[in-house]
Amino acid sequence: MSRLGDNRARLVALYTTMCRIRAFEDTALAAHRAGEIPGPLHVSVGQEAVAAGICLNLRRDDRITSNHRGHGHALAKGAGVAGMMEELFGRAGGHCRGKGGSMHIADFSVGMLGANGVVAGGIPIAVGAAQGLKLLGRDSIVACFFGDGAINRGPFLEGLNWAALYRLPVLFVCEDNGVAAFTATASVTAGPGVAARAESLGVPATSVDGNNAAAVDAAAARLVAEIRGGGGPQLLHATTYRITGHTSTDPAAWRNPQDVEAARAAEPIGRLRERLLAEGVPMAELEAIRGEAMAEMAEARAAALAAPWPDPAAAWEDVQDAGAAQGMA
Amino acid sequence: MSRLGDNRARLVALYTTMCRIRAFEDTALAAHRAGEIPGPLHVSVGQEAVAAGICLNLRRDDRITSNHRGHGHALAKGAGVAGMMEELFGRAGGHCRGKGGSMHIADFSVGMLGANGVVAGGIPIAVGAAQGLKLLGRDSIVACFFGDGAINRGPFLEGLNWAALYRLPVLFVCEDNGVAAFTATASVTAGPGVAARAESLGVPATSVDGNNAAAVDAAAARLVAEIRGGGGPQLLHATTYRITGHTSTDPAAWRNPQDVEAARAAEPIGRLRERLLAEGVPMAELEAIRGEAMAEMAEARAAALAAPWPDPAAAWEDVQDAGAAQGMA
Amino acid sequence: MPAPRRGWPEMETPGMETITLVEAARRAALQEMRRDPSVWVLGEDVARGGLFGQYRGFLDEFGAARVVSTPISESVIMGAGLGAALVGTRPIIEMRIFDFVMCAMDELVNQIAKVRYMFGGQARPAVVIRMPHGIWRNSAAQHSQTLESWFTHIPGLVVAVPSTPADTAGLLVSAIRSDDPVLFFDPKNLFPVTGPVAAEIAPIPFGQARRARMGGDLTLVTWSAIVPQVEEAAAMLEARGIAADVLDLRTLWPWDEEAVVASVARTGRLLVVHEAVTTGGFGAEVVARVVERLGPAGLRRVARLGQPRVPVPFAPPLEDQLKVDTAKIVAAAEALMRD
Amino acid sequence: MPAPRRGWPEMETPGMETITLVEAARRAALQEMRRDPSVWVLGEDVARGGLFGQYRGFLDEFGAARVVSTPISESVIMGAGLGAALVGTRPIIEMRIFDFVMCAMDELVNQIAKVRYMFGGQARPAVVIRMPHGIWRNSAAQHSQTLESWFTHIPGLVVAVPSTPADTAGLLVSAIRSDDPVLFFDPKNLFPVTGPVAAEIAPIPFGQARRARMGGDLTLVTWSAIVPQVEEAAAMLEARGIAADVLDLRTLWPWDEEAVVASVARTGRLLVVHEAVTTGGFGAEVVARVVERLGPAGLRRVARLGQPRVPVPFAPPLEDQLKVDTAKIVAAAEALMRD
Ligand SMILES: Cc1ncc(C[n+]2csc(CCOP(=O)(O)OP(=O)(O)O)c2C)c(N)n1
Ligand SMILES: Cc1ncc(C[n+]2csc(CCOP(=O)(O)OP(=O)(O)O)c2C)c(N)n1
Ligand SMILES: [Mg+2]
Ligand SMILES: [Mg+2]
Repeated sequence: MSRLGDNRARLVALYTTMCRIRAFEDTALAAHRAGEIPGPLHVSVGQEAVAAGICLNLRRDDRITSNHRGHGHALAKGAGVAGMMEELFGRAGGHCRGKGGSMHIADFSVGMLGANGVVAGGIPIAVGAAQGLKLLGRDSIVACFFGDGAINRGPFLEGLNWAALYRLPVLFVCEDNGVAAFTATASVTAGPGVAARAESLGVPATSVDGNNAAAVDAAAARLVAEIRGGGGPQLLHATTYRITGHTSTDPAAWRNPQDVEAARAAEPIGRLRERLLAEGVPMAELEAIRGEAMAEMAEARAAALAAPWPDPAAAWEDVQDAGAAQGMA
Repeated sequence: MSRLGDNRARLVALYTTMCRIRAFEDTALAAHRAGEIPGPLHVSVGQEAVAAGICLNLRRDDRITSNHRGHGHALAKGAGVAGMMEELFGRAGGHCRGKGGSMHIADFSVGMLGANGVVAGGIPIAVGAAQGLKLLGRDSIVACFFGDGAINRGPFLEGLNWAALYRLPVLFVCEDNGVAAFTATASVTAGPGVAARAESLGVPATSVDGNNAAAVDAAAARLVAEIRGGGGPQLLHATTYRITGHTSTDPAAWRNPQDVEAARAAEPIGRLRERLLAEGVPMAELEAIRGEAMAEMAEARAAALAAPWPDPAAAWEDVQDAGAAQGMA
Repeated sequence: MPAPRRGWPEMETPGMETITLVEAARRAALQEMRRDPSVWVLGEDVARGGLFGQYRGFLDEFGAARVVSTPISESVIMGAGLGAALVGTRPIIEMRIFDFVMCAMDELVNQIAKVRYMFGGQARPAVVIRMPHGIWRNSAAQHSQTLESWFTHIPGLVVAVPSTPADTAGLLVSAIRSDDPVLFFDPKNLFPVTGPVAAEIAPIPFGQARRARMGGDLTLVTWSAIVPQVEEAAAMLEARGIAADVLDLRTLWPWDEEAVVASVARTGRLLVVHEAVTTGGFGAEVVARVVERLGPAGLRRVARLGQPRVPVPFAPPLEDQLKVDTAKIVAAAEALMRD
Repeated sequence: MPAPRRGWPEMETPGMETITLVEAARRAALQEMRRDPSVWVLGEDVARGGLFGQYRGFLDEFGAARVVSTPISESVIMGAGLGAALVGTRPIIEMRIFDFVMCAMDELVNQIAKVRYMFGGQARPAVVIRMPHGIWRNSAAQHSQTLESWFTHIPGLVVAVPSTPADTAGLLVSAIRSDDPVLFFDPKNLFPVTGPVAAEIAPIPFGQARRARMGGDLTLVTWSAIVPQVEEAAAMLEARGIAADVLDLRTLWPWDEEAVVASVARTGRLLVVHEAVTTGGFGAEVVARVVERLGPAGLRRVARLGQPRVPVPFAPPLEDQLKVDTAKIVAAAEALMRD
């Protein structure tokens, strides 16, 4: 038995989710490079602890909004893997029936209100969802994921001010990986940073090592409880590092090799694995988890590849109710 | 002789500018109520110290941007009164040839880059002007006036971050009169306020009693010198009170009468007048300044009323160079 | 604008009543907010009744949770409306003046218009976006725009452009009940215009033109704030022996192609009149569609009348130069009759 | 996209050279930045050469003051460009991908387009706004839009929509030298297409169509990324005995009405082809204008071909269903010949 007691299940759950995200991302990258996945693809290799740690503290009826890099968030929130992979492949069985792809992945059935192709685009949606839930008298909350690049867009200010004003149940999660596309965010971000910005807008902020899944989990547990209790919005600033490039086609040659080396050593899955091993969780168990995750994703890839394309007629569906036919002429 | 020494001329200049702004606003209001001025009209009665105190520290080749309430800023920056009044009246001799009106008053010849009908609309323009001036190697600076309502719009965040990043010569001036249209800004503004927001974006902030012209002047003198010296942007938070309603047609019945009473007692012209009298400046001199300002504006009103309307052909001019004729068909 | 009428709707006798357009809009929203607790409104100063009194009395009746006065944060006013719709509420997003929607275009065009399709039907962005638009009291270039044609070009959106109190009320009820995002262009210059409105406001379906006048000589197609002047022009033309068939489209997406095509098939002559700039206005779409459907052989003359491609100036004589008015409509119609 | 060519322009021999469209655009901006020190560029990642390599090497040559990599702050990217123009510089505002301009619409439509007029001629907003647009590599609804028609409806703006390397280069030079604000729609799907470009790039005047093919049976009017497919379709039509007169408008404001009207006067048949949604697209304006000018009697048949009023879907078979392609162009042209 490990010395972890009650915590064991929780840490193993974090580990499992992270392994599944990593396996999904690695699989998606390989599939994209093999030409199986069309369109742009943004993966979150190295950032898994944030999605896993936050979503472990959410209920199914809680909501999340995400950004262009949303696979991990969706998976951690419980989105079905088959539907996710098919969506990336543009197949009929995708959560969005193949109409969205990686950048617009969504699974409303588990409260995943959508990735977003516009940086900071999810922030107004998240505060509105929280406002709607409050109006409906629900005790659900909304977690809003965005990157460090998003804090230089206006909706960040407008959204945080708004959430604070109406004391909305929103957890803002800034996944700070230090870069926005090909620019180091430190070079385009003035002032002391996201936490200070949040505080100046009336949103209390907490910083956490975003590569430490247990720390993210602990912070999220506290913040989610406060938010659900009616305490108003909170921001969690999670520092992390994305090991891969901006998109699947970006070799990230602009990165400093030493940084990448250091990042690989500090990446969250390996860290949690070390800890679990040290605490006595058997290697075999951890290997099995990883193996299962890889098998799950390999299977999802194969299934997606074999899955039918959308019926061309679907292209014309779900535009709107009124006047849809008129626009097809 | 007064005991003010060198300061006398400066305080009298502030007093003069404030009297001229007040007289302009009172005259414009009366003309609007008399049906002489079309369109919406926003006056700044009670806020004169901010415009006067800031602009006394600007050179002609410095620039300002303004908001929907821009008469005072324009006047203090040196815009010709005849051209301003004619612009309000929609006459041919207006600075904008009658095409802009009160909400779009501009006088590029004195560095007044325009009022703005969009809240916060002047902020991006101001930082860009500063960036352009820097690129051209000028030592001119830009003062950017906006209200407390503007700090809840995205461009506030984007603009301040930007100015700090490139160390641009911008003085951001938040004229905080406590209201935005018909809403108390405290009721829609979360967090500790504009100064904290600015600091969180890397822009140092100073607060000042915006009804004390000498204090505004002193603060502006220091900040303008720092900015011109290459120190990067600064924000001045000036608290004030607008005695009149949001627009000329708003009786401000929503105001608390006690507040208005208190505000009248604390309004900046009376305060400076008291001080000047106490310091020994003769009443007659101050009365003469006020009288001259009133006479100047009455004359401008009469002149504007008698001035020719724009030639209808002018409606078609100054759209653009390429394709202008094609669009007239 | 004259002061709105005093009496509260519940104190009025049932049946038709003559009220202003802005009051008609107020009652439509009031009726729907009473009917459906998931309907709410957000925007600047709405708790105070809105800039034009469209929401007068709403705060008292529905409280601050459903009548939300917001900061000047257009991106979030728009985007929060979307988010709230995604969890099952039905927000009325009040934009105050159309031109400020420019501060929320990503939320409108990239998000609201696309979520249903992009997410394969999972989302229903059931929002109404109210945007008082058009020329009004010499408000100059940044407060006078009429860009309704833009939104006909964006898949996913419904575009409503009423011109009478009854149509405003009926279309607003439809808009609030619709699962589609509806851009509702309040004709702000017509807010004080009065007309009969039923005590119980029935929804008016999208895509059905209102025939304002019957005639066989030419077809006048129009919408929104310019409609009264088109009707006035038609009366003047009548006096000169020209019988115009006047169609007020009421919605631009969907739009009543059938009614327009049928009318032009009879008259052979089409004049589209709108307040917006002619170039790229929806008049181009109407003309193009009619020509495509009837073929050039089915037509005698077609023309459009709109504002020249010039921003709206402030000075009254300049504004008058450029804006469409009754005299220009009469002249354009008469020119169309010559061939 | 294939990797751009290596050689630096100054190392090439003078005269014509065959280069990619993106390289042509790069050289045009390079030439103008060398010529005029008041020209500079701002946008995300431009110091690194831009998302597509349009600014490769610029940082080294011009330094960080003139090649400004910005935060993700579209409102200020756009508005700062305006402010900098108001003090006499000539910024190239790089928007990365067209769709992000939605985050800067107030700055573009309410400010840039209107300042000159609103201020009675005091301001000259000499900015170029570059917006790579259109369908490209299955980027789905938020990264594939073609809304060029919107901006023809906005007084004050110039709208450039080139389709060849030479036109891109020549029009970009004109855009940079122009005192008007120019919306420059880079056809991102055509970035790798090659064509001859002169070593010294001469400005191409706005408002002059390029005749891509001469023919007397029907007039094909088109622009931007779909042009190569229209040309391909015209070649196929030729093989079937139909001679198309193909006009690439190159700019939509101003646009070459005279060339189009003259061509249709000869052929009697007009087909406008664009990638954008048909409803509310600029094709409607072209059709309406031609019918107004020539009269229905001067025409045999007119039609438009664009995308149906549906967002751009992600899955390749869905995108293919909806987007305009050579086969659809041929079919539409053949349909137009029947009557
Ligand atoms: C409004 C807007 N501007 C620019 C882009 C292009 N873009 C896509 S992702 C990205 C970088 C985002 O950085 P960050 O938010 O830190 O997320 P990360 O990619 O690091 O996860 C940029 C600039 C966009 N999608 N939306
Ligand atoms: C983007 C935008 N939203 C709304 C408005 C309408 N509006 C005009 S002035 C104003 C209040 C502005 O308040 P503040 O900035 O504090 O300036 P003040 O009027 O107090 O001087 C509002 C909401 C506008 N002009 N622009
Ligand atoms: Mg990042
Ligand atoms: Mg204020």
